[in-house]
Amino acid sequence: MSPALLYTGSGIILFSIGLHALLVHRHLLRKILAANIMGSGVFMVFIAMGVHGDSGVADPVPQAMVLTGIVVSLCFTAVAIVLAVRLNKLTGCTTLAVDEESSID
Amino acid sequence: MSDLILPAILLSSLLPGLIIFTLPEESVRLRTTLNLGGAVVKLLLVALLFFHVAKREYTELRLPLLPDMELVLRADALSLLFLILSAFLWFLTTIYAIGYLEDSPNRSRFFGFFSLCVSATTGIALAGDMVTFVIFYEALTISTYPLVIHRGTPAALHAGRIYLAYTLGGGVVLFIATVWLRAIAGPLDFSPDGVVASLDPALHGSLTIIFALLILSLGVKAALVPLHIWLPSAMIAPAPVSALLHAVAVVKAGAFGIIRVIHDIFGIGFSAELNLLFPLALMAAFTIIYGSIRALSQNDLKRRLAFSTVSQVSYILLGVAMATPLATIGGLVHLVHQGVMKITLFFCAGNLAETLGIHKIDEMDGVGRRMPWTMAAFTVAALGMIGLPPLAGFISKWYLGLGGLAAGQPWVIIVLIGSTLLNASYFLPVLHRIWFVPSRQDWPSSTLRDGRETTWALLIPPLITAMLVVMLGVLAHSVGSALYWVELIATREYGP
Amino acid sequence: MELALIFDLILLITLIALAWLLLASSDIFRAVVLFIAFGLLLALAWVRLGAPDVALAEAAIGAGITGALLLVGLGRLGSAEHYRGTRTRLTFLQRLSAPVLIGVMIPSISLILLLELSLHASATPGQQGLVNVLLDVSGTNHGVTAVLMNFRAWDTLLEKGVLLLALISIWSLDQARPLFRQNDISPQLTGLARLLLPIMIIVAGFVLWQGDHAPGGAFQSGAILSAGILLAILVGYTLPTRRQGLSLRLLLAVGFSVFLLVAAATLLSSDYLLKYPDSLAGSLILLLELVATASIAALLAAAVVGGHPPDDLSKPVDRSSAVNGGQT
Amino acid sequence: MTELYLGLALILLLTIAIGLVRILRGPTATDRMLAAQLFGTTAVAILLLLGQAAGNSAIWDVALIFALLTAVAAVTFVRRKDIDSTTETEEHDGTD
Amino acid sequence: MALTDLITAFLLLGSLGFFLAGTLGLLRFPDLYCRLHALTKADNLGLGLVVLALMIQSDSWQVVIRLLLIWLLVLVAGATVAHLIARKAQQDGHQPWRR
Amino acid sequence: MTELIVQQQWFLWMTLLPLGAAVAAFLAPRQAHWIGLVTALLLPLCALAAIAAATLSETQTITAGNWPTPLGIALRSDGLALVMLAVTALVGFIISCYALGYFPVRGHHQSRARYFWPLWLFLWGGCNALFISGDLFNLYVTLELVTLASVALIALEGGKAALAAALRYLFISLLGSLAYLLGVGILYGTYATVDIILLGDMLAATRLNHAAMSLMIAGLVLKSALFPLHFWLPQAHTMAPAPVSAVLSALVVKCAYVILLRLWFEVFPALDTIAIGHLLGLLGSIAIIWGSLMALRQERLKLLIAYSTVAQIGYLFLVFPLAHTETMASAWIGGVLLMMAHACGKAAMFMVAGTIHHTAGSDRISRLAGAGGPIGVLVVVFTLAAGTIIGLPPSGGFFAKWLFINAALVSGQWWYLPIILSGTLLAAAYIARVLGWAFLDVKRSSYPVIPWMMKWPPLVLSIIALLFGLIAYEPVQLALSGAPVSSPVLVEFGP
Repeated sequence: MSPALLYTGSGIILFSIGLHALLVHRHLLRKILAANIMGSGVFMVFIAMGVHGDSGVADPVPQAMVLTGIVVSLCFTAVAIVLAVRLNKLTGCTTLAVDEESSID
Repeated sequence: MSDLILPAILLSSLLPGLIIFTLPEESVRLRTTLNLGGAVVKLLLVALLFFHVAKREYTELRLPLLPDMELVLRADALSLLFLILSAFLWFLTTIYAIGYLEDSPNRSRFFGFFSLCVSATTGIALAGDMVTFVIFYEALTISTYPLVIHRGTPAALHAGRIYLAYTLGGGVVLFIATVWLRAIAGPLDFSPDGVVASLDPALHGSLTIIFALLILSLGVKAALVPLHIWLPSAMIAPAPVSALLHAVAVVKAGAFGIIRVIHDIFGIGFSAELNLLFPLALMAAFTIIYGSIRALSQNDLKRRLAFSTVSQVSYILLGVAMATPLATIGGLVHLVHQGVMKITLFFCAGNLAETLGIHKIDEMDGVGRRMPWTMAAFTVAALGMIGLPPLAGFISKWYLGLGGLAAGQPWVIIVLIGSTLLNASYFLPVLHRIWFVPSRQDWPSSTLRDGRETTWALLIPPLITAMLVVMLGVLAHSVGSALYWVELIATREYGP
Repeated sequence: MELALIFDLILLITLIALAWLLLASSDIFRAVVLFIAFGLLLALAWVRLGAPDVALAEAAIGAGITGALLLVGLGRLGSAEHYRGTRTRLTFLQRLSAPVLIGVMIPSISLILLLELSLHASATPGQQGLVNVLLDVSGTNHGVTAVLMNFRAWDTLLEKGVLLLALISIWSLDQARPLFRQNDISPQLTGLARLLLPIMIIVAGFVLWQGDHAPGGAFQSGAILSAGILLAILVGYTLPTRRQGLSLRLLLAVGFSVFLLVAAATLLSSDYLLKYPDSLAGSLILLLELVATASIAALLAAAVVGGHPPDDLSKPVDRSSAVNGGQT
Repeated sequence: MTELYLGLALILLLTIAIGLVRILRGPTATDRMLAAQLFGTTAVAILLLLGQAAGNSAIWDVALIFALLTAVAAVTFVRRKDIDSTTETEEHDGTD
Repeated sequence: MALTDLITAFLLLGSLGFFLAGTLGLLRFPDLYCRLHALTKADNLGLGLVVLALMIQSDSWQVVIRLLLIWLLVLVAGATVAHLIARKAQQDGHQPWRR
Repeated sequence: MTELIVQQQWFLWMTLLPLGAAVAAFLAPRQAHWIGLVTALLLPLCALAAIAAATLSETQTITAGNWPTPLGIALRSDGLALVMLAVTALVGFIISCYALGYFPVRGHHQSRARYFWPLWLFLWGGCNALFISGDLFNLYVTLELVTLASVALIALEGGKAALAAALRYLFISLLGSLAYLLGVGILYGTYATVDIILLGDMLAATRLNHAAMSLMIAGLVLKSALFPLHFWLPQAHTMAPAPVSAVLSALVVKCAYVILLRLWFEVFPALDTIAIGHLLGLLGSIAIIWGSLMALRQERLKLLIAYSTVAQIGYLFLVFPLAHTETMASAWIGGVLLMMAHACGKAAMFMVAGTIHHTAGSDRISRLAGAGGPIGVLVVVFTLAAGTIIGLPPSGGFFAKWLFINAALVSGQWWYLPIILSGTLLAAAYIARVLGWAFLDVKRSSYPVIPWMMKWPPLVLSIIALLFGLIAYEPVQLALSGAPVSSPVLVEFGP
């Protein structure tokens, strides 16, 4: 059991925990958190799989990719939160359970 | 000769059509100009093309569609036969339609689709290979649908659904069969010997299936029983549309397609070799009789004419399926003759409906006195349908009969005679009513200044076509007649 | 290195437990706090994985921005712990919960097993070597920065685009509203801000400068700065709110714009996108990092504020209340 | 020495893991925030130790940023608007 | 083991004690204010000892300054935040725990 | 002149230009519409220049910064990229014109207008960057750029349904792209590169690679809304403003699909994809039928169109099972052709629906009853555009179906025939239903004037859509240059 594998495996577990939560939970903020955790899992896989040998220095390329990925997921988080707040203002709900039929006509 | 004449013929109706769509309802003059202008230009172009083809100067245009597929436009004798018919009758129908739809709403929409419909028909005539044929064939389906439902009544919409279901279903089968054939046989350019005869005998099984699929799918438009259901119900459409559907565009497209498949894809010899033609002949014969019998019991004039169409179109198929030169001549010439006769009948029926509000046969008592010219044209066309010498219908039937004998299938004669008797028995009573039964109704008197029975636009077209019915029969053997042209085709097809 | 392995193991177990607990938590505020803790531990994980650049970013974001984003969002969602009217019956998805869990976990576990099998077989050297070789001509002395600002600068350019786009999206959605209660700002808080703000600026500069040869760089630096800006807003500093029109937008867009301009210029001059002239590479990267830092700081802070500044084009809603939040 | 640093880091990590209970239990939002604050400090310590163990000063920068920024989340928490004080006293126990 | 190392180890062990105490306080103390109390004191002192321990190990002034800076930051921020939290708790109406 | 064209990397300019314009539109909101329009005018020109340059020179791949490929990001102007750039330029231009009419510069919707332009230009730039990217991670970034812009555009309407749709779309795409990214991570971990060409050469059929492939494909399938993962699409595409609906259905859905095509044919050919291919084919088939049936049931025009998109996506996924060795070219080109045709047709349909909504005050299909006059014309335009959805000749949809059926026959997968055909018939049925309502003979009051920018652009596009098959030869030839398929397109098969 190498540390790299340990981290990779944990990344996948984090990904799947997040995935599960994203699918099952309905509260918007929780969905946002879930997506963030999924993202963290993915990034962990990226970095951990880039660790080769025990030099302790990771490959800079996946690090750069993960930095990019973190920024992107931060952007999504920010937009999602504002969307959720807006939706909450209009409906009073913190879930997506807006009636499908009550669409604008 | 320029290659551009073929696309020009197509565009002569397509462009006006597209422009008409965008015109506001009020600009009557511009629309009429576009309509008639397009029709005249097309006639002129077709005439030009005619002289070239008569001199055996074939012209062809190829446009690549996909890396291994081309759009082929080609004018050969057969296409010209159909082309002339459609161009000429479109011209007349346009005049008629302008008169007919004088004050009705949505004329831009109507004439737009009308032009698209004719463009598609022209394309079918000019198609130089199966792919191109299918393209225009399907385009025809879609452009006629809005015409069928043009009136917008629930009945019209219902008829439209039936029409679309049948023709599109057929279209889809045709599509598959063509793709399949294309996958087996490669490019499907129409050629007098067919393109599939040289294929591996192991493929003959597939070819038989494909042939059946092709005939069945084309048979939908050609109204082969039992695929004819849509035709009588589509009678709900305005008269010019019915005229066009029956005489020129839709049913003829089906018949023309079957001719193309038998003559230019499979080849007559090869089709006969695979024993594909006899079943078709039987189907055609059955349709002839069945259509006539059904026509007998119709009280609605247009429905009676519709069943008559069902019956008459199969003459064409019968002739083609017999696979002898004489029968082929009979079938092909009927393509033209039936068109001219049937369009006359529909024009007249339309006149009755538009001018006097008559739709049923039992309302027609004595109408000959109120509309003598119209009814005269009707009578000529009806007699032609029955096959009275020397009218056009007689010529077709004569050659068909001769062809049947030459093919060693004398049962055809019986079919023809039976059909003729039936034709007579559903047309003659109508004629009797028109001329000899005293009028029971007060027709609205003419509102026109000189007391004409109806407007010129409605009157001229049937008169011209009725005249043609006579001339095509009387002058059948003169140069330039339909028969002459068809004989030319048959000679080229079967060799001198 | 047994101890290290145990450390890793405990760290990961805690992380996973934390993830599970926070997502399963019924109290959404608790979930948010747990998520902040998760961010802390994640930064430790990055450190352990030898990715200090990522750890820096995670620290800056996780400790500062994400926390602020989530807390502000949570505040705006109101007492958001209640599902309105949906508590009574389980939804389809909730009923599916168990099957979904199984459906997710089984493939994941098999994926891990697969990794186990294959990682031993194929150990690629990575691109460490190539990056090191090319580092000399990259205009910077730190591998990650070289990758970000030069070798894969196209990604970074687009990422800056995503940032700006996110802000435009946020602005299109809502108008900025105040972040906090107008009343009482305690002197301690102001004092804290007075002390922290200069340090933040210095540290941000330090991190940016350090990015040239060691972990650090524009994003981390910008994130620190934005935290500073947020702090300033939170303690009630009203930065120029009236004239924020074009100048604010310029500040937000300058990072991406300059990057685009550099891309266009390189494309014009060399036919290759973002191929810096050798002699200029260092200065170009510095320039790009500087403007990027400025923009990132403004963008992240504006994202937390959430909403476009009040202006004459939109409907005149609560202009007065928007003063302290509508700026950066 | 490295073992010592790592060992201490390990124990500090364990204290964080145990301290999570407070976030879980609450009972008030303030308690939770407080615990998170403590984690920040502990994490700084761990980072310092790890940095020392690895001889990598970049890790100390992470610690520095933590030290700087954990306050921001807390200040946001204290200053943010709209939070309903009634909800904070509410006890939501256990996980579901 | 050098003397510095010994001192370091000693300091680190001391810090461990503080951290453990802080955590224990966080878990066991009855109310918010007590927890706050335990926590800030223990933590900041614990961190201080760690910093001190590492400072002994360092060989350059830069490192020492850096470490000090970190510690000071945590100290200041921690104290202020603790204060703010306490105030907020008070505003929200939490009563201090009484036996 | 020729040199000027060849020497410029026009396809790269096509990404920089809209992105720059987006920034400009953000900086100068009052001029945003002009900036948008000028960009929309320039991009088709750039596309033409890019195509001209590509036909004149051989190099199709450059890397950003000219760094060698395992490290640098490959940017490609191969056939697929060029046709997608061109189609996007065309459709985008028309949509931009339409948007000028749809978002009036003055009036109470102006704040929507000022955000529409930068968002839309960002989206456009993102699409273009995506099409030319030859790097799996770069594809992720571009995809996210497109997604984020789409989310904001969906929400632009501002109603709760729109917001909910946007949020749902955001979560779904986040899910999709993270799954994709996880696959990319695994591939990078194994091969230390994310370059499509290099990976295509190196990839071995290991189980880990299969796992990565499944993840990536699953993510992209989610993003491209294949049944049963389509549930987010109808709402998202319906709630958005009409130009946005057009953009989403015509372009955005294609983005994920383009990546899928690249993955399937360029990255994973060495892997065993038969089972996944059949699965995608099955789902695609269900999507065709289900989407069409749902479209048939809709009361609202935009929903009908959205469900028709679901069905059309189903067709796109038939490419994968149909692409056997000998039918690869047929299936691939069919897919590309359908993408192009659908982009034109669907964009026109959504724009017309938007105009109808604007004119009739509602997009309920029943409101079309007796729609004469201006609406009558609109319905005609709608029908023309729908020709390509039904697959009527000479639209591109017709030839795409031709190629699919050809591939199905040649590869012996005849069971796709009834699917394709019933899809065609159902499409005809739901279009005919609209037409039927519009033809219904009911007298109606007069309608407001339609701004001409809302009338003519869709008309032009619908005519292009209808006649696309006739001009498809050049695009298809172009798409074939540098394509992963090369065998003759229409192979003949023996007994």
